[in-house]
Amino acid sequence: MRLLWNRFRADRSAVFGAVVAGLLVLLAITAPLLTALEGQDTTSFHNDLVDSARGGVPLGGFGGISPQHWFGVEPQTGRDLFARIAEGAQVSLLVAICATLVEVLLGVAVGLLAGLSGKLVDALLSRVTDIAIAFPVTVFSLALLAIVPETFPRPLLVAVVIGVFGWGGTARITRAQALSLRTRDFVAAARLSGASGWRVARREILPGLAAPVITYGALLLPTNLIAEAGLSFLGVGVRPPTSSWGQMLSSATTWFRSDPVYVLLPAFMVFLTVLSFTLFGEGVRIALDPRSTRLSRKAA
Amino acid sequence: MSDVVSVRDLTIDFRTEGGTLRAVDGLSFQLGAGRALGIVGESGSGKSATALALLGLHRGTNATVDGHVEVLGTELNAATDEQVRRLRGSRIAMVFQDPLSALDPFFSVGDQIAEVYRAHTNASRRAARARAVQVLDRVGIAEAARRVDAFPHEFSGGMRQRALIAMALSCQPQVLVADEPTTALDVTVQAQILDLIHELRTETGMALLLVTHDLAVAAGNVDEVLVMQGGHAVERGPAESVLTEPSQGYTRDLVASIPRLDAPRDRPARESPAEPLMRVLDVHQHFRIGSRLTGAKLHAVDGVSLDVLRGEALGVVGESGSGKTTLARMMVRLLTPTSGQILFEGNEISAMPERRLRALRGDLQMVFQDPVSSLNPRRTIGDSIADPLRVRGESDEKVLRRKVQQLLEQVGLDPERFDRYPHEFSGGQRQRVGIARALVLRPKLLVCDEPVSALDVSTQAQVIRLLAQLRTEFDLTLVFVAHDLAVVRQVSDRVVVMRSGQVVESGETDELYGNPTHPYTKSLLAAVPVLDPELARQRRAERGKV
Amino acid sequence: MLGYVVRRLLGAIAVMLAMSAVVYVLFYLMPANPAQLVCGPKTCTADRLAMVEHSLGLDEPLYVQYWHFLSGLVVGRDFSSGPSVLHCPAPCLGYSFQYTEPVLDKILEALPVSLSIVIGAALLWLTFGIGAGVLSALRRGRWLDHAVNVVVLGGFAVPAFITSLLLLMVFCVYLQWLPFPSYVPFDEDPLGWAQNLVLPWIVLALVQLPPYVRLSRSGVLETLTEDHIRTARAYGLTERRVIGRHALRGALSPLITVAAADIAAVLTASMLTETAFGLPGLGRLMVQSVNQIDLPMVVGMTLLIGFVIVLCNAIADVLYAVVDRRVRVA
Amino acid sequence: GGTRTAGGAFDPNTCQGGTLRILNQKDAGSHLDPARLYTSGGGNIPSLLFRTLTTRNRAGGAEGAKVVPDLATDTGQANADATVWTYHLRDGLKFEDGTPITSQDVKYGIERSFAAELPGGAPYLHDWLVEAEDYQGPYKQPAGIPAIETPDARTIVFHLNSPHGDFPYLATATQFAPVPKAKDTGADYEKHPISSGPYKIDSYQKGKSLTLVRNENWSRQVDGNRLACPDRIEGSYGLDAAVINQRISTGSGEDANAVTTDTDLGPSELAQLDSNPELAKRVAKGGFPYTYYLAFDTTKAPFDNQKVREAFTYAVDRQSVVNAAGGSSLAYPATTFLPNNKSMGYQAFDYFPAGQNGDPAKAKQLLAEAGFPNGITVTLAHRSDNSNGDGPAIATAVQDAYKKAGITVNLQSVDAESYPQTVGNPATQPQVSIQGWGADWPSGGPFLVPIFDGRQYIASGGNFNTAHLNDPAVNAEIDQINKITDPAQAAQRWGALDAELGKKAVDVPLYHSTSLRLFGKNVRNAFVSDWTGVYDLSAVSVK
Ligand SMILES: Nc1ncnc2c1ncn2[C@@H]1O[C@H](COP(=O)(O)OP(=O)(O)OP(=O)(O)O)[C@@H](O)[C@H]1O
Ligand SMILES: Nc1ncnc2c1ncn2[C@@H]1O[C@H](COP(=O)(O)OP(=O)(O)OP(=O)(O)O)[C@@H](O)[C@H]1O
Ligand SMILES: [Mg+2]
Ligand SMILES: [Mg+2]
Ligand code: NI
Repeated sequence: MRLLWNRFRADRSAVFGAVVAGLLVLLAITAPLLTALEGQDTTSFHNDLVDSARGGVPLGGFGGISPQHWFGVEPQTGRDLFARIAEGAQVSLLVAICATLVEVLLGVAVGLLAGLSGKLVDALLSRVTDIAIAFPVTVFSLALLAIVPETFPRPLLVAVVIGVFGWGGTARITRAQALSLRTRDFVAAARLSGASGWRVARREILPGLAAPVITYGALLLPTNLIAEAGLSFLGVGVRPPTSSWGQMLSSATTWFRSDPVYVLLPAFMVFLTVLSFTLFGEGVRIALDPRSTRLSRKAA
Repeated sequence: MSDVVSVRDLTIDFRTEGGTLRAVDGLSFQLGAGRALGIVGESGSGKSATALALLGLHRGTNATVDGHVEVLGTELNAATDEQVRRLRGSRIAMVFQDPLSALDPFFSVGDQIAEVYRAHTNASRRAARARAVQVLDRVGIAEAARRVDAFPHEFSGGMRQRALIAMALSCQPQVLVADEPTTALDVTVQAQILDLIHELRTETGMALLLVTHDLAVAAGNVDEVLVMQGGHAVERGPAESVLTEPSQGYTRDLVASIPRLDAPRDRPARESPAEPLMRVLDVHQHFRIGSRLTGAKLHAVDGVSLDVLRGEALGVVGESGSGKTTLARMMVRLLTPTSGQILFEGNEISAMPERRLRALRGDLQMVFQDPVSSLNPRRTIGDSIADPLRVRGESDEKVLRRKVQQLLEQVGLDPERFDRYPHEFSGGQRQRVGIARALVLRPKLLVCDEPVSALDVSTQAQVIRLLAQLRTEFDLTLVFVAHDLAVVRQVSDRVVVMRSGQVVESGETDELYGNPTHPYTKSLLAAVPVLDPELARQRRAERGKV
Repeated sequence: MLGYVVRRLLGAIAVMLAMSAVVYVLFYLMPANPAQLVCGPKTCTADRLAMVEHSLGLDEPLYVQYWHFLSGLVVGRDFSSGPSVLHCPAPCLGYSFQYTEPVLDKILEALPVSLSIVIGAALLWLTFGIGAGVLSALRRGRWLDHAVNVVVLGGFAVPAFITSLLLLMVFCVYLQWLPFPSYVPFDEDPLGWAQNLVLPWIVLALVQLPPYVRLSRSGVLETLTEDHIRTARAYGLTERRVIGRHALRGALSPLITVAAADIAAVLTASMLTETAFGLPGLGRLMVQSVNQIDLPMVVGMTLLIGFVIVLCNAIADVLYAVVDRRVRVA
Repeated sequence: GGTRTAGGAFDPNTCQGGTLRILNQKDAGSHLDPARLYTSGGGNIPSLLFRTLTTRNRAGGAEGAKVVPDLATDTGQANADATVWTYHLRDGLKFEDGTPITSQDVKYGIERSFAAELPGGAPYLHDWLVEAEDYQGPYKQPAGIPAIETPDARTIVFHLNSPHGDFPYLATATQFAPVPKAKDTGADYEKHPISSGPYKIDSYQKGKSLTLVRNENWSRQVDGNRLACPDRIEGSYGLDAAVINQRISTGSGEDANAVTTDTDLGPSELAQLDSNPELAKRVAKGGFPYTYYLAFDTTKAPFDNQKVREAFTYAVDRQSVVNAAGGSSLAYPATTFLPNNKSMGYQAFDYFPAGQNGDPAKAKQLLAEAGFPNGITVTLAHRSDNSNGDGPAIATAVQDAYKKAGITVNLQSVDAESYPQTVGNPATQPQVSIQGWGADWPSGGPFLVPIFDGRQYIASGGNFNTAHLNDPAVNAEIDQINKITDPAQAAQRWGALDAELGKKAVDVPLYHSTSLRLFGKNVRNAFVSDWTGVYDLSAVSVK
């Protein structure tokens, strides 16, 4: 563990990624606190801060940025943008991280099972994976989000829905990797020691999956962040008045000429998340690989 | 000056994150036109690094080359990239160790040869292709005109090595650098390739720099030998004198550790008659190749019967693809035989379900050929060795650690390296780890599938000594698979010879080696390189006649 | 080869059937009633709704509806249109509630648009993705490598609907270099076709780019360490040839599989792009059909997607075997 | 009001020529079949193809809210109690193929709209015609509907089961367009409906494009309403709203001839209007009569309590609502149910004056009086998207305002497609919901009757009387007004009824929408009438 940390620490861009990602998570966690500090909240309308006759553009420059409203206000409603960005961090990160977790867990489970079982199970699971990949997510999401009762917490549901339809890629990668790993002699050696299939999967195959899965997962995270936006766009994402970056982005399309700040803020947040998590994931992947020679042990 | 290659004070440093590593340290030598120089030495002694330096292949890598390397009048360290490029392939060519990976799998063999030819001449496509056919034909590829469009994977290892030599020949270079050109090949094929190089050399008069860790290979093919150790030249002189009467201690050790067909064997006489520990009765292993519909089958093991007697060491030899590994894997039931029976201590195990088999697993263990693939790169070696114990319910980490460390000591490893990862070990050390893992459950039968073929001679000798020692220590019955007849002879009491999935001959070791009956066994024995250059010449002449 | 084709076909059929069944069940569970939508916003009394349901066959149990659908695939179906009976010939995917046209016709109409978008975009993202990947591999650890990383991620992070509008603004409004995209069939006016589609291509390519950059980067890095590259260098091939011919070939062949899967998926997943540019492709058709609960349409498109996915995978397999001769299609 | 023209003087006699381009988000009506279209006054694009017995007057402002004869020679002759309506067709009417248009064709067109295969049209005929409930259309019952008589080829008589002075308005609907029986292909008819109007279909790809060319068998001699200036009309559907506005405002190339029939200005154009007079000149402002309101079931607690309903009315912040609806250019606050249209009988009133931003104090006080001193919690249903004006934007505006009055609002988002179903079925009707109601013709009748007439309450679904109001006095007044055939007189009474209903606070009017449409640089005569609220395609010219 310590070794891992040392390795990781030596990678400057990974540390940058980790720090930014950490700050984003911190922003999400302390959103209510920071908003209170600003003296605003996420839902209050400010009719006096927007120009009703001009469609509701914020009054004042740069989207209405002022000491009271650090990031300006939302067009039409005049709601505080800082508060909404911070709350959006909460929702978007929760959704994206949970969805990615669901995808990775499901994908690894199915991929492992397919890769390590007999031909029949493999063929069956591979077809199921094909379907999962092929299935038009919109159809599923719209249908499912409509079916599930209103009482189920929405962000969680959105995460699950995205996750449940996005595991195909991970499963495929896992399966391929498992297929290649299982021909290695160390797997044969483990079998010779009398280890059960489950033990072999857990102790011999699983560690070898970390690298490709983490790399892929780091790409999934931003994809999910944007998928949440897509669902918001279709009206089945997180429910208003709760904000999410995706929702802000999709409602921002019409504003990008008259209030560019409104578009740039969430876009920048998404960019930051994508960048930081990709770098972070890459760093973890490298650090996890004992062969990486970033930091050689002089004591050896 | 008639030296085609002249090296003075060559120093090669590799920059790694752990600091600089000096691979070659102040090396000097000359190679005269038409002469052959052998560079020998153990793994890591800097042989390859030196060879690569002759073609300037360290340019643009993490290596720093100091000193003077002059090839055919060009000072490589001062030359421009373009000058070096022109030199490569046309005037000095190189043949690499692994014919499997040295050719680009995506292009046909002819394509690759023609490409090289065109890189150095103004030849048209057509002419280049003709040249490719010509050189392929020259290196003995049958029906070269047809095979010129074949892809590397459609060639056998020997053919691939020939193709690579053909590529080297295409521009008629004056110097050929061959870095372990035959290490990956069977003895019979090795002999053919070495003969070919020899023939070409006498024909074209090119100088040869032969890098090898196999002193016997050097013996028959070079005029002069340079022995390297730790980046230094230890000894240098005519092949005859260096190999037959080495002056340096290191060279003497090296020569001594070479397994020889003619070395005396001091095996303790077995108390006979021993009852069989394992009986293999007419087993077959068929692999399906191609689709289910076309249904072609490969009989990898085709009706093998043999007994493994309790306490003995049984050698299994045969060339690549003869079914040795497949047989070995069936014996430990990593593979289920297609048909036939395997009895272990009287129990039929060939069709035993995995669950019941688990109880027996501890008695049947295996050491694998490839030390790289047989250890999980992401787990520490201690973890890997302790695993079989954990499976058997031992959960006290302290006990595990103690046991494993004890075992590490027994196989000659530093017990403190318990927490290290495989990549931090050398090939020989890794193989020791593999042996430790196989022994941790105190098996009755240990099947070693080419445990030393990936190792250099001195390490090989160590591992073989280790196995012999452990055999008595652990009261082991050993099945020892190898393609190297000399190694098998050293280790085993009895030997079976395999070919195309079948046993062609078997018998007591001394008897079989002294008096082979099957022609295949004879040809195998004839192809083994010998250390005496004079004898090697004789052998070559005999082979030439056949 | 024959066995391969047969197995692939069977696989395709299995996948398609499973997908259509799932869609049927999902839509059955959805609260919205397609008949209600067809019936109209203000006009639907209960008995009128029942009539519409009957005429659409929605009053039958789920399994009967599904059975009709399956048999329609094999023998075709007849639909009442009022005065006459409409016949939907053999591979009948159904009759759209909303378009009152056979589903297959609608799909075949939208297909060229989607194909045009996807093919062009794929060319872009493949060339640029691979180009950037190779470049950053050759300059690994230097600023160019990082720059490529940031730019690619940036393009990825901004959602397609925003990039589309931005590009429209710049190229169609301010610079007026390009017409506002609308679909012009290739065989009518190849140049117009390209001019109209260039922006959608760019947008879609930006979204697809990152995996290709990464894969080709790591692929090149990996192949460069391989022995045959050293051989190529040792035989005096120019660096351009070494990289351009030998390193690339090995690094890129695994991308074939990825690209095939992506192209198949994007064919219907490009709805954001299609919507933003108002192009009548499959993605938009899909969203519209889902929104209008046009069940036959959705099922038909799902089947198509299943087919395309399996087809693309098969093509990738064959192509892979052609590029890498060690692999045999089996 | 209406913007007259842009550029030089418009002369109807020289306006012909050129190609008009329509840039739309959606197809013109989901089905281009006169039986299936649900339009107000015959629609904008459909009206280019389908002539009806009567039609809306093609004139700007209030004049445009009048009914004028189209196929018929007058707007209809009623009997004394307005239950029998007789029409005579003009001379020289022809379909696009040259066959003459007869009263049978009109009758057949109406009968088709009863077929289950062709659903979607307006419901009125079904309810109004004598013994029409069981009629299932000409395919199942070729004998036809007895309530419509065609004594000769030019006369058609309608028998209604109750008085409907509004009938001439109804006769503007596309169901009153003639359909030649020989050309009827049922559900397929929409692919090429036979034109009776100034244009015929050249090509039509549903949801994608529509090209209209001149109908040679139409002329201004037989049609006094449509100018039909462009020679050709090309429509593209499926465009993004922002793109449409951008294209028309930029107006490069062919876009100079462009109009839209379904896209209002977006924020980026609104923001430019002040600084760009050229653009401001090309905006047509109007309002299709439409009202958004909060609906609740007045028979259930707590909304059976007038005080609670009043509190909900006081608490609403209409400025927030208007902003959420797109700002003061696209919406204006509503205190009445009827929109501000003279023809509908609008009378200004505000019985619960709360100013622009609501009166939370008053609301709190009323709630306390009603027995909710600690506030109240309700669930507000809204459509899941904003495109219909009853989506989350409005809901969150209401929610925020109500918070100040101690009303806690839980939002319930209902998926867009099932929203009308959910709200229209008393079994699933949400506690409070955002509703919108528009005019099928510019009269108080279709605006007030479905919402407030107790006999219109439908327990089985498809109900619009969400208040479950069944006030005998209201019902009686409706019956009385229905007998009036003079629009002006009827309007007066409808307005009074609206005011009466307002006092009961059976709903909370939120806002009325207005429309603000751009038209291309070359487009002339883009006037706006009070009926449609948008410019009329049959009148515009690109020359
Ligand atoms: N690219 C490299 N980076 C770092 N160290 C290297 C590199 N290449 C070789 N070395 C190190 O340099 C030393 C000499 O290597 P070299 O390959 O010349 O040995 P060798 O004599 O050819 O051994 P073998 O018989 O195993 O091929 C070894 O210790 C090796 O680990
Ligand atoms: N899993 C498998 N599927 C198909 N063919 C196989 C499989 N394993 C081995 N073979 C084939 O069976 C034959 C025997 O292989 P085996 O590995 O037993 O040979 P070997 O004697 O161990 O050779 P080597 O000396 O190269 O290790 C070879 O032709 C090989 O290609
Ligand atoms: Mg070497
Ligand atoms: Mg083997
Ligand atoms: Ni056999």
